[in-house]
Amino acid sequence: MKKIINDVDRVIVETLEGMAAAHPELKVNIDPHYIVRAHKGNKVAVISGGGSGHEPLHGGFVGTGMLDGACPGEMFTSPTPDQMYECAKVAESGKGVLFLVKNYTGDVMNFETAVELVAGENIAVQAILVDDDVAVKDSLYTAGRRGVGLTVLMEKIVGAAAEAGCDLDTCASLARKVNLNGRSLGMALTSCTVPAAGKPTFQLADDEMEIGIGIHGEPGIKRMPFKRADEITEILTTTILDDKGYSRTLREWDRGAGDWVEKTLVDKDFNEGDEMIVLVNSMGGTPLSELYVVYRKLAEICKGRKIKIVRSLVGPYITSLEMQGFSITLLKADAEILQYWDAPVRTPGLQLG
Amino acid sequence: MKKIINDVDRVIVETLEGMAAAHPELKVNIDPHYIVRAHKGNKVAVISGGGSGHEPLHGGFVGTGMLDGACPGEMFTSPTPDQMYECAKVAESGKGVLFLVKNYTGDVMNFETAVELVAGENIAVQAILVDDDVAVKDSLYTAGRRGVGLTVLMEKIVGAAAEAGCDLDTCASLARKVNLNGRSLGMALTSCTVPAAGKPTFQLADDEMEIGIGIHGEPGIKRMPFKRADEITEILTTTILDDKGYSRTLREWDRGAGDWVEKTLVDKDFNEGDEMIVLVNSMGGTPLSELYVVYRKLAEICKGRKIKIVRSLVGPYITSLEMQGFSITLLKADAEILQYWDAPVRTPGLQLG
Amino acid sequence: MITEEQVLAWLELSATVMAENKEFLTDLDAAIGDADHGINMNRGFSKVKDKLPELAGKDIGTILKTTGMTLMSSVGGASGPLYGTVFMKAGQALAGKTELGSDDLCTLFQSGRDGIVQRGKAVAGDKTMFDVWAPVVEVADANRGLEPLAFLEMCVATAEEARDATAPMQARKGRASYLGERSIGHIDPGAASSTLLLAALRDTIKGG
Amino acid sequence: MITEEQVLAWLELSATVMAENKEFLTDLDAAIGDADHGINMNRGFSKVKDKLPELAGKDIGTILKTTGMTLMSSVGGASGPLYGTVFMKAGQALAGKTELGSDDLCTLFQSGRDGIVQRGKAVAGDKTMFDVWAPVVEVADANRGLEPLAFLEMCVATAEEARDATAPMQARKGRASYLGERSIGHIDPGAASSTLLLAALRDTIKGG
Ligand SMILES: Nc1ncnc2c1ncn2[C@@H]1O[C@H](COP(=O)(O)OP(=O)(O)O)[C@@H](O)[C@H]1O
Ligand SMILES: Nc1ncnc2c1ncn2[C@@H]1O[C@H](COP(=O)(O)OP(=O)(O)O)[C@@H](O)[C@H]1O
Ligand SMILES: [Mg+2]
Ligand SMILES: [Mg+2]
Ligand SMILES: [Mg+2]
Ligand SMILES: [Mg+2]
Repeated sequence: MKKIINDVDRVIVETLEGMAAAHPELKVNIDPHYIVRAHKGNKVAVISGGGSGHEPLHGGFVGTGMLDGACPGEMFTSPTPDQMYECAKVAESGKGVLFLVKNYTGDVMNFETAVELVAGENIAVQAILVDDDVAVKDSLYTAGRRGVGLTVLMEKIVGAAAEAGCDLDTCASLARKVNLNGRSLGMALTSCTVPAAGKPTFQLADDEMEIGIGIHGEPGIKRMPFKRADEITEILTTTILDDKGYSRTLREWDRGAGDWVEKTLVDKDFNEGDEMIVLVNSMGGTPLSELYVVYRKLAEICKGRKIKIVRSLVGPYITSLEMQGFSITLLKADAEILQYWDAPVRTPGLQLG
Repeated sequence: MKKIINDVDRVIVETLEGMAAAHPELKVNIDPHYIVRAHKGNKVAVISGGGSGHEPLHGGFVGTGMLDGACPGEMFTSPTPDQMYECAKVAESGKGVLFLVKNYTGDVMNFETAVELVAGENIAVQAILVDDDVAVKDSLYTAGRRGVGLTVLMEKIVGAAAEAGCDLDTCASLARKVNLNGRSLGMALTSCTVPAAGKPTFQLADDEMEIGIGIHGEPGIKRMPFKRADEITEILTTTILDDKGYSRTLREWDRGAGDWVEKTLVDKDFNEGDEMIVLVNSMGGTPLSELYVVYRKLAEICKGRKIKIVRSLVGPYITSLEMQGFSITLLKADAEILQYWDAPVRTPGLQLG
Repeated sequence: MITEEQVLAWLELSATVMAENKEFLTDLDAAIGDADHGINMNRGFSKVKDKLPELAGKDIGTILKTTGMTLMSSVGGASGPLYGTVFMKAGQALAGKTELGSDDLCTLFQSGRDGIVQRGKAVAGDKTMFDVWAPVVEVADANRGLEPLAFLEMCVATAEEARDATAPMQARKGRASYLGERSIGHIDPGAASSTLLLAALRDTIKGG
Repeated sequence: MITEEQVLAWLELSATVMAENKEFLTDLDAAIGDADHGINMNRGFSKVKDKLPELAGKDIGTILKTTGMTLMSSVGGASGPLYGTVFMKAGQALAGKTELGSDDLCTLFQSGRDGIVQRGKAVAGDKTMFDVWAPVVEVADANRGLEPLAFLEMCVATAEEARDATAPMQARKGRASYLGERSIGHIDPGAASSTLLLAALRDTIKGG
C-alpha cells in the first residue's frame, strides 16, 4: 500500500489539522473530531457526518450556504454520539439542530443516540435520513437503501434554506422532499484501500467491474464484464429512471412526545417532462474527462426520455478514497428545490452562484 | 486497461461533447477543438491550451474571471496552430490576444506558429511562457523548466486582470511576473495510462516513488524508496524554497518588429517574510484527505521559515489522468497579484470570491 | 464466583484478543462488509484498556457501564452502539455487584442480548451478533446450576457453534445485507467478535 | 526518376508503416518521453492518407506542402511542427516538380533538415531526429551521382546507423532532456520515425 500519509492511525487527525491550516474560515476541533464554521450564524444548525474517506463530503461542505457542522468518523466508520453532541452544542444558536444522516446501520444508531442526547438538553432537534441508492432493491430483507450521492445535493439545498432563515421544520420537510425525489447508482473499476487495512477491500479482474457499489469500498450488487462507458451509463441511468415506488419505514424524532415515531415514506416516480438536477460523481480515482464522457451519454438518454436536466454538477464530491468508478444522481427539482440550489454557496468543497 | 471510455480515439471528442452538454455557459467547438465563453467579453482574450489529460486545466478554466479560450490537444500532446488560430479569432474582441503557454518543446513550437498566424491577421498578440518546475535544474542542457502547477495560478490571476480591463501589455507583464515569482515540484506514486497506449507509461514498485515528475505521465528526475508524507513534503517544499536564480532565455513576440525577440529572465528568490499563494495539487488519483496531510506539513515548514501563506488552493487542478501523486506550487504574492487572486472567478473548474 | 479483579482482567484480555484478531475480524468484514470491524473493535478495547486503572476498586456494574460508554464513544460504526449498549445495559443490571455467579452471568448475557435487539432490531437468522447472543442466553439459562468455569465452557462452545452457523445465513441486517445471496458462505464479523469476548471471559476464569 | 505517383505511393506506404509501428514508436517514447510519438505519427499520416486522392495529378511541390500542412494541423506535440516544417520546406524547394532525381532528393533532405533546425534549434548530439537527418544529408550530398534506388539504399543505411547511434546520447532537447542521464541507452523516437519514412521511400522505389 502506497499512500501519502504518515501513520495509518493518524490519517484523520492530520487531515483535520491540514484543513484547519488551509481554511481559517473553519473551526476544526480535534477531540472529539468535528468541524464548524468559524463564525456561526443565527439560524438552524445543519449538521452532517459519517465515516471519513469521502472527502470533500462532509467537512468540505461546511460554510456559508451549506453545513454548519460536520462530524468525521474513522475511515468508513460512523462517527460517535459524543462528537455529534459536542458539534451540535457548538453550532446551534437557539434555532434548533437538523442532522442529515446517511442511511447505514451504524450512522443511524449513532445519530439516534445523539438526537436523544441533544433533545435532553432541551434543544429542538431532528434527524432526516438520506437513502437514495437504488442498488438496494428492498428495505424488508436489507438494512434499506444506502445514503450516497444525493447527500451532496441535500446538504446544498437544505443548507441554502437554513441560510435563508427557514425554521427547523421547514428545513426538515425540504430534506425529506429531496430524499423522496432523488435516486443514485454507482459503479467501480477498482477497490480502494483502507489505510489501516493495508490492502484493497476487494479484487476486480482486469475485465471486470462492479455495479451498485456503496461508498465504503464494499463490493456492489453485481459483478459484470467490463463494458464501454456508454453501456455502463445506460445501465445506471435507466435503472435510476425506471426505479418505482420504493417504500421504507424510517424513524423520525417526535419533539412533542420526546420519542421516535415511525414513518412510511414512498419515493416519487420519475416521469417524462420532469426537470432534474444531476450529479455525475467520481469515486475518487476517475478523472474528470471520463466523467464528462459519462455526462454526454446521460444527457443523451435523458433527452430521449424527455427528461430535462436543468442543473448539473460533475466532479469528485462524495468519494471512496482513491477508488476508480463513478456514480450518477438524479434529483427531480421543483421551484423550491431550484431556488435553494441556485443560492450561493461558499465552502472548501463546493462554490456556486 | 480499464477506463470509463468508449473508444480510445474518441475520448477527447466525447469529453468535449460532455462539457458542452454540462456547461451551456461555454461554447465548445469540435473541429478543430477549442472552448470559448458563450458570451465573449470586450477585453483582452486570454487563451491557453495544451495536451488533454490535465482536466480541469485548461478547458475547465474558461469562464468569467479566468480564460476566454482553451485549446485541448490530443492526450498529453500539444494542440496544433490551426486550433489556436481559430480559437483566437473567435475569442478576440479587438483588444488583442494573450496566449499562456506551458514550456514544452511541442507547445512552444505550435503556439509560436499560432502567434505568427494571428499576427498575420493584424491582431495584437503575445505569448507568455510558464516554466515553474524546479525539478529541471538548468535550461542549457535541457528544454528548460516545464510549465506545471503555476499555470493554474497564472490563468486565474491574469484572467482576473483581463476581466478588470487591463490591456494586453499589462496582462503580459503580469503573466511574466507571476512566472518569475512561482515555483513547483511534483511526485508520483503510480504512473497513469494513456488510453491509446493501453498500458502504464512507467512502472513503480510497491516501495518506490518518483520525484520531479512532469504532468504527462513521464518519469521524474529521481526514483526513491517510498517515504512518509511528511518526509516527501519536506523534500518538495525545501527544494522549492531553496531554489535560487534560475535563468533562461525565452522568446517573446515583438509586435513592432513582427518578429521574435529573445529575453533572458531570472526567477525571484524566496525569502523570509514573503507572502505566498500556495497550491497543493492532486495528480488525479490522490484523494483530498492526503492533500490535506501534505498541506499540514507544508504550512508547518513555511511557518518555521517565516514564510506566510496568505491564500491556498487544495485539490485536483492540473492532473495527469488517474496518476496518484501530488505537486506543490508556491507563488510569491504582491499587492497586484493578491488583488487579482481575490477577484471573483466562475468557471467549471474553479470558483472563488 | 467471579471477582471484580477478574472482570478487569477479562476486559484487559479482551483488549489483547482484539489486537491479536484485528486482521482476522477485518478480513471477515472485508468479505461482506467494509473491512473495519477488527479496526473498530481494537480501537474501542484499547480505549477501554486505558480506562482500566481508574476503574480498579469500583463495583462491577460501574466497570461494565464505563466500558459501554467508552465503546460507544470510540468504536463508531454499527458495532459501537451495539457493544456500547450491551455493556451499559449489563452494567445497569449488575449495579453494585462486587462478584458474579453463574446467575449473574445469565443476567449479563440477557441484558446484553436485549440491548442488541433494542438498538439493532435483529431477529434470529439475520446473520448478526444477535445470532450468537441468543443461543448463548438460552444455554446459560438452562445451566444456571453449573460452576462459572464449566458454565462458561458451555457458553463458549455454544457461541462457537452459533458463530459458525452464521456462515450459511443470508444477511438481512447491517452492511452485509446489501450483498444479498453473496453474503452466504461467510461468518458474520460481529458474531466472531462476540465469541472472542466470551472466550476471553472463559480464559480469564480458567487462568485464575 | 521518381514520379509524382511514386511520391503519392510513398506517402501512402508511410501511413501503413506508421500504423504498423505505432506501438514500437510509442514504446520508445514511453521510455524517455510521454508515450505518444507513435500515436501522433499514426494520427498525422492517416490524415495525410485521407488527403491523397485529392492530390493525384498535383505537382510534387504541392503534394509535399499539403502533407506538411496536414501534419502541422493534426500531429501536435513536438513532432507535428517539426515534420510539418520538413514537408512544407521540401514542398517549397521542389515547387512545380513532377519527378525527382537524386539531386532533388538531396534538396528534399536538406530543406527538411534545415526546417528542423529552424524550428527546433537542435544541434548534433542532442538526441533528436536531427541526428538522423544531418548525416543523411551529408551522405546524400556525397552520392548525388547514384541512381535513386542505390542512392536511397545508402541513405537508409546511414539513417539506420544514425538512429542507433542516438541510443548512447544524453538528450538535450525535447521531453527526453528532462531525464538527464536516464535518457542514455534508449533510441530517440523521432530518429526512429524519420528512419521509417526514409525506408518507406526506398521500399516504394524498390517495389516499382
Ligand atoms: N441491526 C443489527 N443488529 C445487530 N447486529 C448488527 C446489526 N447491524 C450490524 N450488526 C453487527 O455489526 C457488525 C458490523 O460491525 P462493524 O463492521 O464494526 O460496523 P459497520 O458495519 O458500521 O462497519 C456485523 O457483523 C453485525 O454482527
Ligand atoms: N528541439 C527539437 N529539435 C528537433 N527534434 C526534436 C526537438 N524536440 C523534440 N524533437 C523530436 O521530437 C520527438 C518527440 O516527438 P513526440 O513524442 O511526437 O512529441 P512530444 O515530445 O511533444 O510528445 C523526439 O523523439 C525528437 O526526435
Ligand atoms: Mg464501517
Ligand atoms: Mg506528447
Ligand atoms: Mg464494518
Ligand atoms: Mg511524445
